[in-house]
Amino acid sequence: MKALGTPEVRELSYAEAIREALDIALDRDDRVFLMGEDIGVYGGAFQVTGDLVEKHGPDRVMDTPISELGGAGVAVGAAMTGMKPIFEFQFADFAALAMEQIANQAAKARFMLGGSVSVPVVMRFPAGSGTGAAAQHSQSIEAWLGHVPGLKVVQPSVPEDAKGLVLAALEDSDPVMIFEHKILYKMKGHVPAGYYTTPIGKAAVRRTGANLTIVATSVMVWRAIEAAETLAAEGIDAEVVDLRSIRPMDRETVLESVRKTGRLICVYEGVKTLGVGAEVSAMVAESDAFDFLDAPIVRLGGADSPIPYNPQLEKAVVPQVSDILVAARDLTGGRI
Amino acid sequence: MKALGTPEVRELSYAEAIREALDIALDRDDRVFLMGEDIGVYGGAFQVTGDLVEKHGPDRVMDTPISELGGAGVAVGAAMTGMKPIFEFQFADFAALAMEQIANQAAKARFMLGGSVSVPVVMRFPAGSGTGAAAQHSQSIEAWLGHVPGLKVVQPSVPEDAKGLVLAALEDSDPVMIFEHKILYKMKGHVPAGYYTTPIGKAAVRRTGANLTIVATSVMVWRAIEAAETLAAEGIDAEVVDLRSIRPMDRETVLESVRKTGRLICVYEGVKTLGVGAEVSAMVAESDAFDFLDAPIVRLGGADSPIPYNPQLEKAVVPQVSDILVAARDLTGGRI
Amino acid sequence: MPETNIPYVIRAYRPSALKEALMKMYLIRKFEEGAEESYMRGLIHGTMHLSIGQEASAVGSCMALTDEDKITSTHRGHGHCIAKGADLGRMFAEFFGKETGYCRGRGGSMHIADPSKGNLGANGIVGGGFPIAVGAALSAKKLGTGAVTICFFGDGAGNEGAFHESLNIAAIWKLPVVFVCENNGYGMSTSTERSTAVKRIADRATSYSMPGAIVDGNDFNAVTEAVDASVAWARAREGPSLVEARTYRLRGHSKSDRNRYRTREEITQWMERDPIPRFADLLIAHKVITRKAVRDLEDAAAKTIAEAIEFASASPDPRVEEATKYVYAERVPA
Amino acid sequence: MPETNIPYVIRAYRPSALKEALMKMYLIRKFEEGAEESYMRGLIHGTMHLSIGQEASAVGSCMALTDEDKITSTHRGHGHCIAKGADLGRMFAEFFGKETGYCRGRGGSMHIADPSKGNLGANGIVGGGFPIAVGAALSAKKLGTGAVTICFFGDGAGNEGAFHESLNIAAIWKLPVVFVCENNGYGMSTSTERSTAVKRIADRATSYSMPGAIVDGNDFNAVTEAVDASVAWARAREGPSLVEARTYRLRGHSKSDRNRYRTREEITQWMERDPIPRFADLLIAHKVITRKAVRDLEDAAAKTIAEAIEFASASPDPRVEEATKYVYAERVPA
Ligand SMILES: Cc1ncc(C[n+]2csc(CCOP(=O)(O)OP(=O)(O)O)c2C)c(N)n1
Ligand SMILES: Cc1ncc(C[n+]2csc(CCOP(=O)(O)OP(=O)(O)O)c2C)c(N)n1
Ligand SMILES: [Mg+2]
Ligand SMILES: [Mg+2]
Repeated sequence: MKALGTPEVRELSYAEAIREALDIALDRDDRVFLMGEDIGVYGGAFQVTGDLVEKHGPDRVMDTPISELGGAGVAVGAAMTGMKPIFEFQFADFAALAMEQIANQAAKARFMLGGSVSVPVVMRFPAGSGTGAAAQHSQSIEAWLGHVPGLKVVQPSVPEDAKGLVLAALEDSDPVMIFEHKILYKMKGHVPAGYYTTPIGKAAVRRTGANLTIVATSVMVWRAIEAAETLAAEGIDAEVVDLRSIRPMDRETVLESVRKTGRLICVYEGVKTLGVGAEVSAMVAESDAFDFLDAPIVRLGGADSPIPYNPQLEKAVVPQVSDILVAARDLTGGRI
Repeated sequence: MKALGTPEVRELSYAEAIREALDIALDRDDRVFLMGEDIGVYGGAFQVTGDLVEKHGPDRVMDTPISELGGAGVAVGAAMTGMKPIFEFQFADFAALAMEQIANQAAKARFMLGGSVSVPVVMRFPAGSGTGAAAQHSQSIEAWLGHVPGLKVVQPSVPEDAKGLVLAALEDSDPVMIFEHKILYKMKGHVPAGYYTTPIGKAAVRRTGANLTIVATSVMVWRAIEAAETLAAEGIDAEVVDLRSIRPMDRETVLESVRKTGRLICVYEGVKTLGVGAEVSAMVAESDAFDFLDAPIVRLGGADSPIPYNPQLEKAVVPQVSDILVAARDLTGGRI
Repeated sequence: MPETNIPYVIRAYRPSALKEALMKMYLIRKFEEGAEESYMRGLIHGTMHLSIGQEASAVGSCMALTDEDKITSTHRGHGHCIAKGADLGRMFAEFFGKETGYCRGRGGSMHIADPSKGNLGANGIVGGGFPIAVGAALSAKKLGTGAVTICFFGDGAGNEGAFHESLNIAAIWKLPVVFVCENNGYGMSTSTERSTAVKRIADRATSYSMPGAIVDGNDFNAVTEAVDASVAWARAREGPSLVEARTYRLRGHSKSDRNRYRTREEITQWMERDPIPRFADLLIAHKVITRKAVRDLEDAAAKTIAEAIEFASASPDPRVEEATKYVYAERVPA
Repeated sequence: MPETNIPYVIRAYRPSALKEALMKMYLIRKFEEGAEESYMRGLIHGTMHLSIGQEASAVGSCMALTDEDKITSTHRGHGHCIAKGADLGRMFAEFFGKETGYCRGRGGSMHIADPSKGNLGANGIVGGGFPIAVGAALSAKKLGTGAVTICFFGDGAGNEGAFHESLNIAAIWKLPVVFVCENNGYGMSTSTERSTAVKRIADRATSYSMPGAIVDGNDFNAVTEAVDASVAWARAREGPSLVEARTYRLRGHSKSDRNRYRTREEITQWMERDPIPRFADLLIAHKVITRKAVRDLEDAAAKTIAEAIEFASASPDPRVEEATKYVYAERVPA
């Protein structure tokens, strides 16, 4: 039974939650509009925009030509001159075509111009493997953008945050990059109705635990939780921290957890080397939490390989629940 | 006096050393040719190609239009079909325009095609700050490319290696990305004459020491050595490891040093967050060397900021000798 | 019939070559149908883009090419691959993710390639092949092989910056490359009209001072005549050119397409312009083949496809321990 | 003189506006000379790109613009910035890396901007301004401001993919943007002929079904007439257009240029076509101004520049502790 005054809570899929955020934003603010390839009548490659074009019309849900650099750059220019565009990359991989407008223009404009302009653009990146789409349609490139000062970069793992982060991104006057995971789109979860925001720059503790901290991003949060449940039965009590925000990164939440547990595993899908887990590890290793560490910091990242097409190989190159279990047992073995 | 049989050793600048490597390569192998903006009669923005066009002609030292995506991609296509092109980006920053051909095509082609093609392309990136060229002409983006499996990424700090790594890159059948530092171009050093290669994937210990390991890249190697000399006078004996290769990274040399000294500082010019130092730190923190660490791992990276124009500000956002000294004293203070 | 009224392909090619071309068109059609069915049966993972209806441009464009000549293909690349002589069993094996596939199961439909026949690969990046094709042409020029490269691309791809940069470079360096635009009226759901600021994509050739031509892409004869001229132009060291073949994809963009952006009628109209019966009729009219022999070809194609699927199904999966093999060369070549 | 023989600018603009335009051209020239001298004196760090010789296209293009209208500029942007009404003291202060500079010393010559006057900024990335200009035009259309954006770019920039993508988008969405190509014959050392596969860059307009025009870029009247027509076209919601202004940079590409790619004679010839005396003569011929008054303008310009340099020199440096200020907004706006 719902208590009086609590927000209405419903089950929506991750894609539906984003669509709801976009819908609310389009309703609330005339300056908001959507741009992207096939986001109109097609509804987006992953049906995130769905039927929004029917409600809001083609001037606010704009199909762009297949021109990622131009499209993203037009969004940047519009953001510099009073609008609040939301640009959808059809796949995160195609951001490679628009890095110049993202990293050289959007990220740096405020700084280069000494604070005289803002670039409140939002960009959305359907990322990750698991759909059999092979090497050019499966990448997790949040580390590229996370390395770029001037951007904010988030990675929601649950529908509630997906909605809240889109709305938070629109309140931000800086460019916000949202990495969505393609295999999360259909995942359902509780999503409050109406307008709310999820803070950018804050991690969420998804499970508390005493023996081990698992910092995870995106779809890996689910795998970490699943692993934690198995581990609990074995007497290993894992805390699962959903990083949520890559830039800025929530140092305090991570450190606090590590100070408590003394052990850290970072799980992320992006390529291991120079991926998000490298930053998490280095952030801990240079902090006062270092003194609390009872064991090396383990990273479970994607293999140093493009994503293969064959489904077994595809699974083999990104961390699975079983990999987390092995690492956790190894790390805690005989030492708890 | 030069012993019989030892290679001739001369002083060349870093730019001259690269030019010599290019010249030798053009002489040795018909498949080698150079492409880039204004590398012909202009001699390159930093005079690296210099007068090579006069010797080798415009068919082998090819000025390209201002088309980074196209130019780099043409080099990729030529490499796939029997040639060995060396593509010069005028500034590393412009690689943002060509990330698609670098990361989605060159890096992945061999893998995606199941080993049926090679992409032996070499790309050169004049990078780094210190020339007053501001935010779009001063970046150190080796971490972007270091995150991409399929590429090899090197960062020579001395003329000898600059030459040897260009020649090693040409022997490699995979795409090799060479990050050169603009303020090193005029720096002189011993460079053996004739043909030789510097191994890709091997770090170099530039100074041995017992109390502290400083892993540095590119121009930071020089600052680290300078700092180490000052520290020596204070009784702090620092070992300086020149990483040289970002991908693959020389794990063993770094770990061996850390096992010996128990303390690690990583110094790099790129943006601190998700920069090369994050990987070095994480690599150590997940290894057996972790148990040898007596103190947190310190990263001295570029500030989380674009590079400012004003020279004082420009200096302030990248590590200087004084920053290394402060960090080293802090890390070793009372603990040696 | 006076010589000039005889269609180009009848004049230019021997009957055996023309029959082989028709066979290839059937093979493409049956291949795509086989792929579609295999997809339904769950044998194919991921997505794929069928070229049913576009067989004439694939096969017609490659008529004058040898195995030394190169092509770069697209996400909708099965037809190009077959036109350039690929083995169908290895193609299916790739779709099924098998070790015997062209990419050893690592690439799938979007990366299928056959460098041994000069096919440098499909591409998952729209427009990704433009500069690669130009690079291949540059190699040919430098190595003096006389080889020509055909760069296939879609109408949508023509709006990528890579199009502009690549055509410009090809033109200033007079490289032996032919850009073949398969204009099927849509990039995914977005019609050429809504995405492209010019009515005739071939007109964009003027921006690069190169010849541009438009042909009925469902007319094998027209495609071949135009592309052959371009190939000859390139072989004669005259430089690049652009051919726009107007065609239509009879299936959805990919397996997830609900076809909400076009009408049933439009699809039906284009079905009537199916390039395969049109080409078969032409060959029959010019007595290159009999109607009966055409039916036999079609049956043979179906049988070949069935065998190819069988080969693929029976092939082994790659070893999981070798998931990251081929990221780098195993050794430095001499 | 019959009405039709009277040059466009004399008909279209009041004497005060024309005198102001001439003054701006002198200001640009003296500004560049002042910048050059300051560079020699070590007051300016880094590099810079002077627009000496290109004053007519900068000032002429902006004649019909108000402060509501936007421009995107280039690495060679000082002239555009002055034409759009920037304060010279703040410009020099930026070059000197001072806190009073337009970018508070963070940007320097390549990032100078003045959003308050509609100048969205120079750009260190060749072609970086193309999509930004189109985005600004999209904002104007959406917000119904009636504003027009001028996108300045060089001949070299026209070979960037961003050119193609941006012009295409501007055209399909009929946006109020004018692309002004300042064709000075070279991109750094590479002549337009060696880099660009078309003789007339304006011809590339056909690829986007937009009007294209070529004018003598050193003829203020011709530039203004063409760009004004384009601006009017954009204001009338007819969409984008392209104007190519043929001009020449009398200085090297940047401070490190040894001019090895062009001849003394070529430079001398172009000196004789200096746009400033040409425009002054036109105004004198049409009695808008006297020769004496022109000299006074020039002197006044020199004095203004001297004062601007003084202001800049006397200005404070940014505080080093604030080196990373402005990376992000300090607070979320309401
Ligand atoms: C750079 C890039 N952008 C977008 C996509 C997604 N995508 C794949 S095919 C396609 C449509 C391509 O249209 P066209 O070039 O006309 O080829 P067609 O599919 O019609 O054969 C799109 C948008 C992609 N793969 N790569
Ligand atoms: C993307 C990019 N590539 C290369 C450069 C280096 N660069 C700066 S200006 C320039 C020449 C530009 O030529 P053009 O567009 O004709 O302008 P001009 O300098 O002649 O005014 C080059 C190559 C750059 N800044 N950005
Ligand atoms: Mg199409
Ligand atoms: Mg120019």
